[in-house]
Amino acid sequence: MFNYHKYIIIACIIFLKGCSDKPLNNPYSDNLNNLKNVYYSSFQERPKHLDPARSYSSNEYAFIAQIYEPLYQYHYLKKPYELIPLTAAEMPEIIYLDDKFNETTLNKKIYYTKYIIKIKQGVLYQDHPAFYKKDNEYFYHNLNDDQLKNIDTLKDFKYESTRELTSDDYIYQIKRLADYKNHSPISGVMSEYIFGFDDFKNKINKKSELNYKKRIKFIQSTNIQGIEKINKYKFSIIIKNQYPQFIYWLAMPFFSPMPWEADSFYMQENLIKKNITLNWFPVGTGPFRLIENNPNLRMVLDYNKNFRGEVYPSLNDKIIDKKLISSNSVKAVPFIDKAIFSLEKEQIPRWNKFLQGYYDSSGIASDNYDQAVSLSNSGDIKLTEELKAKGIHLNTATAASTYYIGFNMLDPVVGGKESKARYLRQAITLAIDYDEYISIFANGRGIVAQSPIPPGIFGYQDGKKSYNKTIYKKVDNSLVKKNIVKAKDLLKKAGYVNGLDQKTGKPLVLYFEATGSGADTYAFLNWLRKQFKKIDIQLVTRVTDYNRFQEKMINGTGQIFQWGWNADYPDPENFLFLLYSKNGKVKYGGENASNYSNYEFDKLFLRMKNMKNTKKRKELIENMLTIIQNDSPWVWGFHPKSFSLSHSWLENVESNLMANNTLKYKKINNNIRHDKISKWNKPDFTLLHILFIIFLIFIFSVLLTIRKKEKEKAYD
Amino acid sequence: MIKYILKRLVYIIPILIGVNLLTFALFFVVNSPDEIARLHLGNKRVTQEQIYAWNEERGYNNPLFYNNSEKGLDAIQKTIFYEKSLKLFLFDFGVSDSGRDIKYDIQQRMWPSLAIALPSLIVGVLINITFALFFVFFRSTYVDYFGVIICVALMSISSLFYIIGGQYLISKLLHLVPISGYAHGYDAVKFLILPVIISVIYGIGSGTRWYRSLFLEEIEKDYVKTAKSKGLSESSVLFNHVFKNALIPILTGIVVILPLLFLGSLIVESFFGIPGLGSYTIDAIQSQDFAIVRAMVFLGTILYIVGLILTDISYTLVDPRVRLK
Amino acid sequence: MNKLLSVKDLCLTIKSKENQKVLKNISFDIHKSEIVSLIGESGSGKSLTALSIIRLLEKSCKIKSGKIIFLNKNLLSLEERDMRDIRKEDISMIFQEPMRSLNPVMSIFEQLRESYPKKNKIDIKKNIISDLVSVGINDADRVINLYPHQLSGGMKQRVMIAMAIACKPKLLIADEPTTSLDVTIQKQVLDLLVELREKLNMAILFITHDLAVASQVSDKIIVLKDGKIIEENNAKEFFKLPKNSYSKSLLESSVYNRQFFNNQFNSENDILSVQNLKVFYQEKKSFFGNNSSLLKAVDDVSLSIKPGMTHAIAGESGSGKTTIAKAIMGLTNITSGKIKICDKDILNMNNSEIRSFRKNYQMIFQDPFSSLNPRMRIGAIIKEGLCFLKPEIDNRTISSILEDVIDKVGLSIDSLNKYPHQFSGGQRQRIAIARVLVLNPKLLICDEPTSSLDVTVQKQVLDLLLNIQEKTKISYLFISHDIKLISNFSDTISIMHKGRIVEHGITSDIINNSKNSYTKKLLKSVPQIIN
Amino acid sequence: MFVFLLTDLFFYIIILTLLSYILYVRKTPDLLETWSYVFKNKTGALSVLVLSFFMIIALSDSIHFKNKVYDENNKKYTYTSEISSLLDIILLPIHENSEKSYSSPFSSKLYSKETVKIDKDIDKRVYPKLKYKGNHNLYSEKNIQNIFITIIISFVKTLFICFIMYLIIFYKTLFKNFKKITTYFLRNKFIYLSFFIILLIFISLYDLSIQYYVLGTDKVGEDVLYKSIKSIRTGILIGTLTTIVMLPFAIFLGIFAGYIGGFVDDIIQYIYTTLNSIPSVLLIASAILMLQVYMANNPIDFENVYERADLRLFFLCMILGLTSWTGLCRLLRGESMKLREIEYVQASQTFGLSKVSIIIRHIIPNIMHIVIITVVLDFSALVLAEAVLSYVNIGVDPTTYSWGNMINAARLEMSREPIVWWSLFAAFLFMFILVLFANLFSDAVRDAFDPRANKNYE
Repeated sequence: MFNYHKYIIIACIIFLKGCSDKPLNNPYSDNLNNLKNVYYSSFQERPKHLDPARSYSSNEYAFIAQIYEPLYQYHYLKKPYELIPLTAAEMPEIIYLDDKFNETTLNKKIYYTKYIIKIKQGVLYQDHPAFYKKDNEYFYHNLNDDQLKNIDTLKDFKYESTRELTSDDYIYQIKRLADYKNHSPISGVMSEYIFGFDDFKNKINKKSELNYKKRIKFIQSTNIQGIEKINKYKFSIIIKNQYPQFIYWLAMPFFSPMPWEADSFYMQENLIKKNITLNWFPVGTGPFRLIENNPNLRMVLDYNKNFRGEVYPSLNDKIIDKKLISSNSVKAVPFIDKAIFSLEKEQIPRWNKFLQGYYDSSGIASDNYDQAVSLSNSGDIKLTEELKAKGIHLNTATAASTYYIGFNMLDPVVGGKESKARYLRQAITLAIDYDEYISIFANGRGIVAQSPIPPGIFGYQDGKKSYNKTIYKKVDNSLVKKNIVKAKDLLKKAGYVNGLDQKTGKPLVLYFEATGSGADTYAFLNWLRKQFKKIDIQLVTRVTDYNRFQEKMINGTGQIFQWGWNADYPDPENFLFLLYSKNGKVKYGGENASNYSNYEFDKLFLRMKNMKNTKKRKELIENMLTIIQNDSPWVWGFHPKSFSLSHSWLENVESNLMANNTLKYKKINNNIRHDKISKWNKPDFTLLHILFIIFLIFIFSVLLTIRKKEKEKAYD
Repeated sequence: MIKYILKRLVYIIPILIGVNLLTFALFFVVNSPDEIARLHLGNKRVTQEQIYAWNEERGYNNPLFYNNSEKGLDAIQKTIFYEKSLKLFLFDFGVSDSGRDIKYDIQQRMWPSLAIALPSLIVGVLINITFALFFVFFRSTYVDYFGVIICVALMSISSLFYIIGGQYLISKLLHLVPISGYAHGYDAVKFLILPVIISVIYGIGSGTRWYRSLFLEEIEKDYVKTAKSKGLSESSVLFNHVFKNALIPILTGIVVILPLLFLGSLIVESFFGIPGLGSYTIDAIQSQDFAIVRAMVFLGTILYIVGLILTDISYTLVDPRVRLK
Repeated sequence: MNKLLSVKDLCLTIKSKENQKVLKNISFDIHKSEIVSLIGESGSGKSLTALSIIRLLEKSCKIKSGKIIFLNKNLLSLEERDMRDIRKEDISMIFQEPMRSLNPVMSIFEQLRESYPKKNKIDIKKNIISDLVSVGINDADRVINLYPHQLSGGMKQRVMIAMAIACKPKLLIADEPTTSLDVTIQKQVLDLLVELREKLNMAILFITHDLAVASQVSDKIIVLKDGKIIEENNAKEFFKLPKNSYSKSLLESSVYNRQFFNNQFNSENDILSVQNLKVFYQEKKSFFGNNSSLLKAVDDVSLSIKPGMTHAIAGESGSGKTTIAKAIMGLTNITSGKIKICDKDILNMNNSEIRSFRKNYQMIFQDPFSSLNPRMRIGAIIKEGLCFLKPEIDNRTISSILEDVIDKVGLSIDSLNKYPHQFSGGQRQRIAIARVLVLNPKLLICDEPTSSLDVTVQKQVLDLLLNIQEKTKISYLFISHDIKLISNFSDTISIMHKGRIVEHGITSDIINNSKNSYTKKLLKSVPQIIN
Repeated sequence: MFVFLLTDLFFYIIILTLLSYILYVRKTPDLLETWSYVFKNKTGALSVLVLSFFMIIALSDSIHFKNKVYDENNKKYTYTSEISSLLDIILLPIHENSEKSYSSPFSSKLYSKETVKIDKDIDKRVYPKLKYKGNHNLYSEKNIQNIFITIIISFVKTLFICFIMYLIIFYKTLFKNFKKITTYFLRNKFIYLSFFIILLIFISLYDLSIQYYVLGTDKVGEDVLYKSIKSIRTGILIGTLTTIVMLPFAIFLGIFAGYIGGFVDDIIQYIYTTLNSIPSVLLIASAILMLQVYMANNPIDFENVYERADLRLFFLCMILGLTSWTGLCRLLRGESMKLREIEYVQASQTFGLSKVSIIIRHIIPNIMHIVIITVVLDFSALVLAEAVLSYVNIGVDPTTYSWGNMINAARLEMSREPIVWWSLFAAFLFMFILVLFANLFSDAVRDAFDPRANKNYE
């Protein structure tokens, strides 16, 4: 037996040696100590496109906004949101033109508006093989196989170079928007606005047979009428009649510069085979460059050493003759050298990793909310004690977006102009208790909507003196929702008594189109059925996948549905156009999913559209809102509040929902991070020890029984 | 031998054709290309012309089987069936609906899958065999009896519980390993420990039971009696005689799934955020990326059949009784 | 002569059979270099006795009392490890089924080697080869590298013996060592054992159900009947006049003597005539149909039976006896040849004809355990053919027919609605007979109907067949490997070898003075009781 | 007014077949003997008991009515499209009203703090009391007592019920040979004891959950216990319906391939190899998608949420069945090949029986044991599979009560702090019990039916 003992004891010693106190659960391959000045975060689904002409979703902007620089950006700190120049040298000079393209003034009829844009000089692109020239020949522009031999990703190209940003690049990008091969989601919208965009589109679409080189040549050579290059740093855009919101478009990544070299580099067949495309490896002038793109695992942004530098804005910045002057110019952004975004599909790991300190900041899923924050009655939000103890900051902001339950106005039951249906809709609007919804499903991260327009946007009804009269009433100057009784007699008016149609005597059954993804679906649908039950309406929920849902919306076969809208730019127009009849989904394939149409509303909309944010405009909006609130084509849902938590070592965290390019402002205090992480993640070995003991017991039992068997006799 | 393998390889072809037709039917009956396009172009401001462009780019605008507009060979070749299904036979998986080259992705994602599957297989088999031998050693005693019941209990727990529980206990409470993530090279180890452990534990129940029954079956056999009558000890009978025989089904059982390891495991991978083919498939299913799913089905089929062939070969290697004709 | 091993009042119980004793006070002695035969029918506890000597009993068997003294050691009270040494050196055993008792995945060398004391590889190899030669395997150095499945049954048994005698044991236990072998091989093996006994002067405990075999080898006979020794006697006297009645009956039934002969060859035309029947098998074609060698199961066989006669086909296993039967019954495809029954060529009948004609010729199968559907009542089983081949009969008559047939084969009426598993082998075979009798066929093919039965039962079944033949002038085609049995049972006989008939004629002629060498060999190797 | 959902009908069919099989067994001694092995084996007997309890619940949950409402102005009752099952009616006191959100087992308060106005302008964060149940403070003496008392009462109830049953069974021989009965009871005391315990558990759970949320409440304040009980039906349906779908394929194709052989064999082999070689998840996924299209395209056929969910469940079973028949088919093919050579089949060939009648009379009865074994084995596997499929969102309809959906939801709850463990636990518990006993049962069955299985436990 003794020889066994020896081995076991040795094993024990080795085993116990293995236990120590340094964290074992660091989810990065790098060692904790050299996480110097690196920002860690996560992304939930891999971005589909990183081509600025194409990408149109926040999870994609999270990356490209750091790399590409459009002409203008939102001021990081200022609320309400305000645009400031980014690569543009100053805010655009706006000239109004009449039908003969002669300059005119606001009080006359305006046919065209001209934006003259001046860009900064000496702005350089990131280093990129596309720019590398060898004796005046682009070295990588017609790659042969031995050049490609051991090239797997962009890093493998030996030579890189850069060049200065010119106005051509912007023009080229605008042309790309027109090219259907790039599937730009806004090419449709732009052809409404930019003068000559449409003709160019037709021209280019005819040229589908050209090979890519010729194509690029073609794009460069042919012009869009409305766009004119004035000089290397100056160009102008002419848009049809008047559209003040256009400036916001210019702040979106669609209008970032695109060097033609990049296009002609990435268009090469043999690169596409290796998944090296413009869609995956951006070329920009921004503070960061994408050095690792593995959307299955992680995306790594690195400091772009060609970046011209920018100063950290402050609230007492003022714009003197259209130039941003920062109060103190020492704070040159970006502060961090590197940002690592890891793919994190599952809720649980993401939240836990944040708590363990391996993510520097995190949005809160509604279900982590109890852990994170506590709501005091006055609506302002505090962190729970334990998170405070961890030194975690919370910053909140109401997103410029709205979630609503829409009625399909083409539907015979809930739709239509006649009062019967309207009463029904109003009743439902009363029945559905979005306060409860927010507290259950969003855990209070949101505020009940009075109208489509969210807070922070001009024309928002704060509920103090202007509010939704159909749903709320004032009781000693606090808003109170009208009760179910009201809803029921609205139903009576509509001709339904406790859920039965008076004419047919049949029970009233409504259908709700839901997209059945996510774990919460069941809970939500259940809740919704309860809401309708309150006024004895039976709700049938039809769960389908997203593109079935889309199809229904387009054919107008849906009846009731939930949808949301994120603002493209902070202007009421961008919300109210969701109810403009010319945007009807079924008729015009627009975004007006409930196919609402009201002559009055449309008229007011067209007037309101092109106005500046004046008193007059405010009134118009008020009137429009009263119209729709009475018709209630939507159940006014809620405007989500976005919370984000960040650890104590992350500095300069401001919530600004319009600005996407905020990474450059972030700042890391590495020492604190290192200490806290190692404090929070002490490994615990007790379980292993227990297992080990059990293992020993096994061994011994076997040995003992072997001996017993050896001694066995034949007798019973 | 060679002849046999060749014959089997020929035998694959009709099966592949069958599979191909089946999946093709499934996928192009289900959703019309327009819907796919709409799904992939995102949900804001999608116009009909974009959809058209998208379809054209991916060749979904062709007719399914026969193209009247073309003549000659093109009539066949300019069809979705030719483009999307037949080309698979040349391992030309084409471009995924989100625009990436599938073959490349598969090559990239294969290895992480293997990195989990292989260790879990090996460790699993070793552990199962140990336990099985342990029970066989205590056969027809209460140890064995309760051992079996415990196995059944382990079998009766859904894999999801193992994963969720494991993550919660090991990573969250004990801080022993990262909760999820992956890195290439040697750093991968710390990410693989937990998934491997979990998939091993998940396998223990059924595996141990199966091996146990194999061993018992062998122990009943006559040659065991012969061996004992030679005066061999219990253990040497167990290892030299029983084990050798029981190993045949075990080995071949392993061989058959060996190629399929490349496909990875769907649930584990997506829970632990490991960029393998398993999570690739799940994503494809959830985003209805048919190009990928088609490719995976095809790959799966081939690997499955390769597995079968390997099994036959492995039989000839481990079992002197079997000779291939 | 001094005692080598003596068993004293050995009692043994089996758990599964609610602890009833299966061995009751067994006691006997074995002297040095003596061959003791343990005789008894299946389930009499022969093997259990043997196994409890070498202590390889199942866990469910419990030894209650008794001693087994071997060289003044009580084996039963030894510790396992000491017992192991005994097995290594002094006692070894060979088993009934050589196919299953060799490890299929180990080469002969590896298996033999274990039974030698640890030495270096080379001279172990030498020993092994020499031993193999001594058990009559001449190309030993080739054989040791082979695997069991590559050897014939006889070879395997030889290897087993070599394995057993490797350690020069003092006692060799041979449990039915020849039962699964053909007679010719059987003879060789028996001779070998005797020879080895001389050479190594070891004692042999020889277990068998076949008296003849026992009489060939043994010095002493012990008869077991359900766990009791009913006679212990030295061989000569035993075979002269056994004391006990049971042993008498055993003796009688093992030499089967037919009561009467009706050798008058009536000149009616044949009831069955087979002309140059050929049955060749292609190995199963694979999916792509590769050409493969064809196996000549039956090669140009002709035979004929007159009504009321019994024709026998004798031959070793794999000689194609059963194939003929199947060919006649249409259970296998015929390559060429003619089969006439009552002068009707059954091969070119259409289905309906053959269906109506089938009732004239029927078959009894070898294994009564697999020839009755376990899920059907006896009544249904017997009825099956009747209902199908004689649909005209109505139910009442059917039931009456059933009753008298079941009585004819000597079973009680109530067994009609029992299930097969409630009957013993002999009874099942009776049922099988009943099943065909109801059709009262003119020709009955019996494929080894008795070979899986104990001798006493065997006798009863054969008697039954005979007096059926007496009553209804039915004729038999009787297939068996047991030439001894046939010689007393059939009128005419054909000897088959490798698919061909090597000799045929009237039984007595063939038995007494055969021309053919193979037949001679066959006859010679048949064990006869010496007295 | 009764409503028959598709799955209900099929479930009735299953129950009927089950009963008829039992009758058949009672008539055929040899089957009776093999089955008696199952019951001799303690675990076997216990598992049969438990499973039958589950079965009863599932059955009572498969009897559906339409709800009534009173219509004033037409002065008559009309039926809503709301459907509820017998079980719902039995469990009405448990689930009729629901809280606002989470609350932990036996708790008297909600799980998360809320702000309540104490008066005009002072407000405080407290755990609000539950509206309907658990109106005691858990950790007070009083409450522990109360729970204890409830259990005692239900114990008495159980005793009473058992006594009634006893009377019903033995009313004839009640007083005559009392001794015999007692001995009889003593002989199978194990089974009767376990029956008693199970009954006790059920009744006391029922009594408790009238006063408490025994397993807490979920996100929308629904009783988790009720949810998990409702899920039993789904689990069992998936386990059984699927086999119903797959059996015809497996049995007939398998036998034809094995018995008739030749070209037929080649074709059938080809079919199942092809089906086999497709990874089943993908097959299922695409099939479910197809189903969704169908539903999206003609919504009229699916008047209410129940029928929709039901249909989806049904299709899921169909699909699972279609993908899972190959294994059994292969087994049966092999077996019937063996049987083709066996002597009693040949015997009846010598009688010139036609192939069909041989298959019916001889082959099918003698492969049934394999079928039974596989069916029982598959059952548990299928119940487990449901959970995984729901995780991939290709399982049952999100509105159906199913353990898969519960787990799926629980994934989020696990990352709360303090964590909401009970829905996961409840799903785990119920699933575990069902699958565990299903497995034990299948073991017992295999030991009984499979000649090669080793019957020598202890």
